[in-house]
Amino acid sequence: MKSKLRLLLIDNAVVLLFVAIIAVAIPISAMPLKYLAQEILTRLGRNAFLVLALLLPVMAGMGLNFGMVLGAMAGQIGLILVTDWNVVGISGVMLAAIISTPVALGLGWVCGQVLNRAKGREMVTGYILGFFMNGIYQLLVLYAMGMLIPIATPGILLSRGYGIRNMVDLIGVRQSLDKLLVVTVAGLKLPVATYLVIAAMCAFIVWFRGTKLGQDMRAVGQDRAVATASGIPVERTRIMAIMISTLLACYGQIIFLQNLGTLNTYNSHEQTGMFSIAALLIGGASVSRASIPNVIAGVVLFHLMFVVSPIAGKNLIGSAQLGEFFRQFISYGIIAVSLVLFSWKRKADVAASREALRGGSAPASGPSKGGRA
Amino acid sequence: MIRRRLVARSILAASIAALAVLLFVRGKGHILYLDTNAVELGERRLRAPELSAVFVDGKDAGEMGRAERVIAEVAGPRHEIRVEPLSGEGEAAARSLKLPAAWTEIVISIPALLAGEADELVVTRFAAPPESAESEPNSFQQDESEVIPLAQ
Amino acid sequence: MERIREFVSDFGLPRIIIALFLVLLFVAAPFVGVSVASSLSNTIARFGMNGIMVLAMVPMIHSGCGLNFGLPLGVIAGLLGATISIEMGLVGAAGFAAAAALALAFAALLGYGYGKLLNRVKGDEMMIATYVGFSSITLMSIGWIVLPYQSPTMVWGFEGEGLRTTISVEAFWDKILNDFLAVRIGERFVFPTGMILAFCGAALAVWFFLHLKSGSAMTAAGSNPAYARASGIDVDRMRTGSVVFSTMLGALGIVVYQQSFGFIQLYEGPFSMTFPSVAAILIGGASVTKASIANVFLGTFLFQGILTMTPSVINSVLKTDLSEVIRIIVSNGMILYALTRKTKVAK
Amino acid sequence: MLSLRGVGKQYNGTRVLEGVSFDVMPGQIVGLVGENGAGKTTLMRILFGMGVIAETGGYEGSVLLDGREVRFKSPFDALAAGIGMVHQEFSLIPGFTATENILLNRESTRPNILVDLFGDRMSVLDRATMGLRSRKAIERLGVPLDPDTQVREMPVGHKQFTEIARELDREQVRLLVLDEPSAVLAESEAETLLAAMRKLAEQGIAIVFISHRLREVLEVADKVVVLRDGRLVKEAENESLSLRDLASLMVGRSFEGSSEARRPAERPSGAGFLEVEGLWVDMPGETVRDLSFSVAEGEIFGIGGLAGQGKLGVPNGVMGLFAAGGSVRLGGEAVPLNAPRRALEAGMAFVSEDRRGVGLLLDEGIDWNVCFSAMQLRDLAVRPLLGGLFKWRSDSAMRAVAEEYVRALDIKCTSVRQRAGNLSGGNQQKVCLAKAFALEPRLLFVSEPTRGIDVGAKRLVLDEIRRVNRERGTTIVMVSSELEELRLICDRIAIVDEGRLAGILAPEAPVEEFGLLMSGLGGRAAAPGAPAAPGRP
Repeated sequence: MKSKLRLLLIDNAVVLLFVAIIAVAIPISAMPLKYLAQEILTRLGRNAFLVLALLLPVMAGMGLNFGMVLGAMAGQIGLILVTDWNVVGISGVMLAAIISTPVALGLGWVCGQVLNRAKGREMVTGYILGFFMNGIYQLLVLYAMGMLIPIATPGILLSRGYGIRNMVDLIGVRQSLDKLLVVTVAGLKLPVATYLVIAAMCAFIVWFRGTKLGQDMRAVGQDRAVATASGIPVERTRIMAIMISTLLACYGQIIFLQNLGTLNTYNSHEQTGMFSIAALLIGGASVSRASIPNVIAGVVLFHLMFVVSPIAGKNLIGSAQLGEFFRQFISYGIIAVSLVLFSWKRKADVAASREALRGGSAPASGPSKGGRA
Repeated sequence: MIRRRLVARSILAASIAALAVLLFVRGKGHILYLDTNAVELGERRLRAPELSAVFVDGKDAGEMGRAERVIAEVAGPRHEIRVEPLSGEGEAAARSLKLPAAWTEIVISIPALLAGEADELVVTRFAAPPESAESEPNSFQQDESEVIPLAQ
Repeated sequence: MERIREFVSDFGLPRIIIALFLVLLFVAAPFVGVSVASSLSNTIARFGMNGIMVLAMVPMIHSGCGLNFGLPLGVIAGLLGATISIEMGLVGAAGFAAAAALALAFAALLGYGYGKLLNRVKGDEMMIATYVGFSSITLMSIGWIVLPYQSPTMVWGFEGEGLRTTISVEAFWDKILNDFLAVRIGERFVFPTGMILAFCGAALAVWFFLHLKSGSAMTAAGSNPAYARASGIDVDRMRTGSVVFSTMLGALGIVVYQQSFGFIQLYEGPFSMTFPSVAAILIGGASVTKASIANVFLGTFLFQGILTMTPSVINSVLKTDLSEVIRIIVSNGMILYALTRKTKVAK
Repeated sequence: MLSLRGVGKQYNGTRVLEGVSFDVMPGQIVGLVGENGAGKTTLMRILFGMGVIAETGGYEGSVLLDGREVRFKSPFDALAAGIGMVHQEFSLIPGFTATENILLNRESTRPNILVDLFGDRMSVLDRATMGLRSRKAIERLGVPLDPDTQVREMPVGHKQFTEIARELDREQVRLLVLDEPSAVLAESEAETLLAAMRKLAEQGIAIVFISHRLREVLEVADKVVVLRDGRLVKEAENESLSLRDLASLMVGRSFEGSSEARRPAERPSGAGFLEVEGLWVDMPGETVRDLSFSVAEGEIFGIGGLAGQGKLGVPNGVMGLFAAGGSVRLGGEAVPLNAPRRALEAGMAFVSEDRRGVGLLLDEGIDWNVCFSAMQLRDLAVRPLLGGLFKWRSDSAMRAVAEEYVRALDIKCTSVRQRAGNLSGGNQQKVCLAKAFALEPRLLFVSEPTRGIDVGAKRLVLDEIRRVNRERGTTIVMVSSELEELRLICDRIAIVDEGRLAGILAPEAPVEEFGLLMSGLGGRAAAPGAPAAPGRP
């Protein structure tokens, strides 16, 4: 019983740590709880979908999908076009999603191919791929748009006549999903339509795990060699995991941006990957295990910290900058720490699985993995 | 089996395309310039009433004198415009107008509407005066500085 | 034909394209009104500025730790050294020497811890190094605010807190290496002799070390850890040593960079140091597992050449600023290429 | 049902299988017995249409199923034809339940609308039907296996049963090949397995049972087929065979006085020079559990045994390359384990069986490969600079040393700068020997010195080992899968079975003695009535 409790504590150490940090920080920040609650409810709608996009590649053993920024880029392309065409409201959001779907699937396919060539270091490769694609994205948005791709609205073009401005006002689609159905509970506004979309996504993921493809992904994620031997098309399955993830990231970014209402053309997607991954990890997920509760807990905790830390920093030391750096430090730091812990744990697991073979007296037991001579 | 799949996929693709078109039409935002400038039609000269109240889809767009322009933003293809002359010149008129999906900025001529002219005369594409397009505040130099992507 | 193909596959197609591209830029320069002399001068100056940081990749690649995405740690050590030297009010050669010495000391310390960490996460070094680097930059940003610096050159005026974002070293050791024995040819060409000498000195030190018994052990540890272990080498110690060495080079590199640049960039400054250095050595012909001094020289020259030449030449040709995009695509494309290339040695 | 007719196979000119013919009847259990390299693996690869066979030029002869010739292009063809195989290594997903593993990639599914849109893989798993199917397969096997336990929580035996049940789920399965299924099982689990095999045979399924545990083969098989050096040497009904026959058939050629080993009188003896006690080594696939032996100074001591039984773990453990425990003394002084450098410093050197992985720096030249270890250990080719402050590597001295060994060992190369990775197997092996010789060890471990090299080079390598033993007096411990080669030059030969010492024999001991020891019938695992392990000569 006692050891079970300990195991539970260890498994949720990260979550507990952040609960503790926030529990200390909220009183220091002296922010009204109602304000915080509203903030979190809004941010949950804004970010949860993006974080959900990370689940499938984890299941397929490809780690955290740092290549999700590709999906974000696709979503932004859709939003830019929709803004140019002046398609507004929920129709605009949906049209943006439809337009960016083929782009996201194409990028996801490329990403999957690249990651298949870099097995074992998917994360760093996906990460660099994000930067590389950023160059292509800029080429498209900064030069091709207005030159090769007709953009009619002068308001979103740079005054030189081509290239999209640094900031695009998404006034037409702004919060059109969030405001579709708003329910007020105890003075808090809930963007129910967005929540419904997120809930549908969660349901999809749960359902997907039960499909043949989902089962294959789990198999590939746990042991590529065995999956290959049993005839599962491993590379294809991995590509599919990344494609779906990229597509979901694309939709996630659209939901995210319609809530914000402004598109930071050259920076919005850069932040997406890191913040989503950090949120997932703070929610207690690891490189090899991530679930829907991790997503929800992660978004809530991460954004609580995000909202509270600048003010708390200011009240504590008199520097808002400090809080800003602190939350950046946490975002990067949590990823670093999780990667380190995962790496250690994997080594410890290997050692533990062979423990039984040591010390002479044990009877013949245990398979010898990798014993293929 | 493969045939069945092909059919299913074609249906899906077609319905997505149809949905896209539908969304485009339904969601297309129009900026309506409700215009009370007099219109010359050959010999005839149509004038707007001294003062009239204009409603777009039942919402009050404002009271307009002569030679005025009021902006209303709408989305979708079909909208009802109602004009009530307040200065006692003629009857109130309401028209359901179809707006072309390709046009964003549209001029609605109130005099033409009141006169019961054909839709083509009431609904015209807004042509921006040539100089206004270039009158942006940002110079080229400023743009360069705002487009510095992340250092990575 | 066969030999050409072999050369291409050995040298790597991307590298050849980049080299040809650079040659093309230099050839095109006079025609679009860009001065070759000043371009060359710029290229050489940037070559000297960045060279040592590129060199900082070599020991870690040699010992099998992969690309040093943890360069920010060395940079932070360099920043600490430079700021403390200014805080002490030292000017001229003494100030620079103090900055370098302090930087090396901090780097040794940080590098040791970093090396120990990397030993425990073998196989995942690159990703972890990236995020350890990032988080230490942000941690240090907090440090720049709270550390008790006093020097008026560095601290924000009345209302601000902590250190400035950029600190001028003009009153201290601006261009102290660049101007040492600098050779001026014509109006537009300056050869920063002192800085190039420093770069060559550092390169020589790395070369010398790699030819020592212990340097050889490091190479073997990287080339085949199992072999090295069977030969009685403590592979972990070799790796830690290489990380310390790399971090120290990174620290020295940033101090040399600062004296040429004239400013110390704090806070988010170190973010932009890593990728150009990684890309440069890869362009020079290194892979994730192999690197030589020649790769460093060639790569730094090619990469910095492109960075110098594209804004001037391409912009005059196309009348648009493509240089940023080219830099992003070239540097990240190069890293991507290196990561996805099938390594020749079968495990 | 299954017939093999004159099946043969060459790999790059090396013949590994020749004219093998035998039949398998429905419901028959055929025991397939042979040493390592006898051709069992190749035979199974041919039967399963493994890609490697076609890539290396196909095979000779024919495989007939129900009288019709079949030529499978991939293992999946073989599976479709009703042949199932259970490999020695487990091929299971640890986080899946027994059911999920049994039905891996053959799950029962229910289609839905998305199947038409995005393909079959969008169908949903039908867990209820899957549970029924796996229960049925387990029932056929007649073992106590819980279908809902995750594999990672199972005892080894149950993992093995899961593997077999997976093959049984295929309705059409008629022939089951079990490759060393009992190797990892405890005694009682092995009994359950044999019972399950009999049960399957009663249901009409034919079984090819590959095992080195001869006693189990004799207990369960209807017919025994013995392979040796790629040829079928015996096909006989079980009743006519004894353990002793089988052992001698398996190990082969009776030993005629052609030995070049020293005659018994000339053999070094005396107090233990190398004394190993209670050694355990955690080397994946070659686990040593509890091993003690002692080697006299100047002796050539052989360690033999079948693959996977732990003989390779001995040198790797003693040299500190894998986690190990127990005590090792060299010349009376304790040598710490798990510390390669201390082992080398004590005067031991090791030529690894894993030439490309451990033995060589493939990317470096011969000079580096030969000199590196000696440079690190005893400053070979090192020039002190500044009064020894720096130890400079002298490339010219390295070349000189390397050239000397190239001449002495007749290494064929373009120059000593040639990359080791570009050398032929035999020359690589010589480089490995040169590396060990350059250390000037008191005791030399040589592991599988002739593996993967051609016949001429084999000879040279063995001669070289013998020469260094005679001329320099280096004590040699040679580990090899090739019994003949051990008997050729060793003074004594230890046989390791299941990580324990099965016995120590003189090279001229009768061949079946070796066979019996290898088959787990000597010493500990001896069945009642089997000959006891002979002691030291």
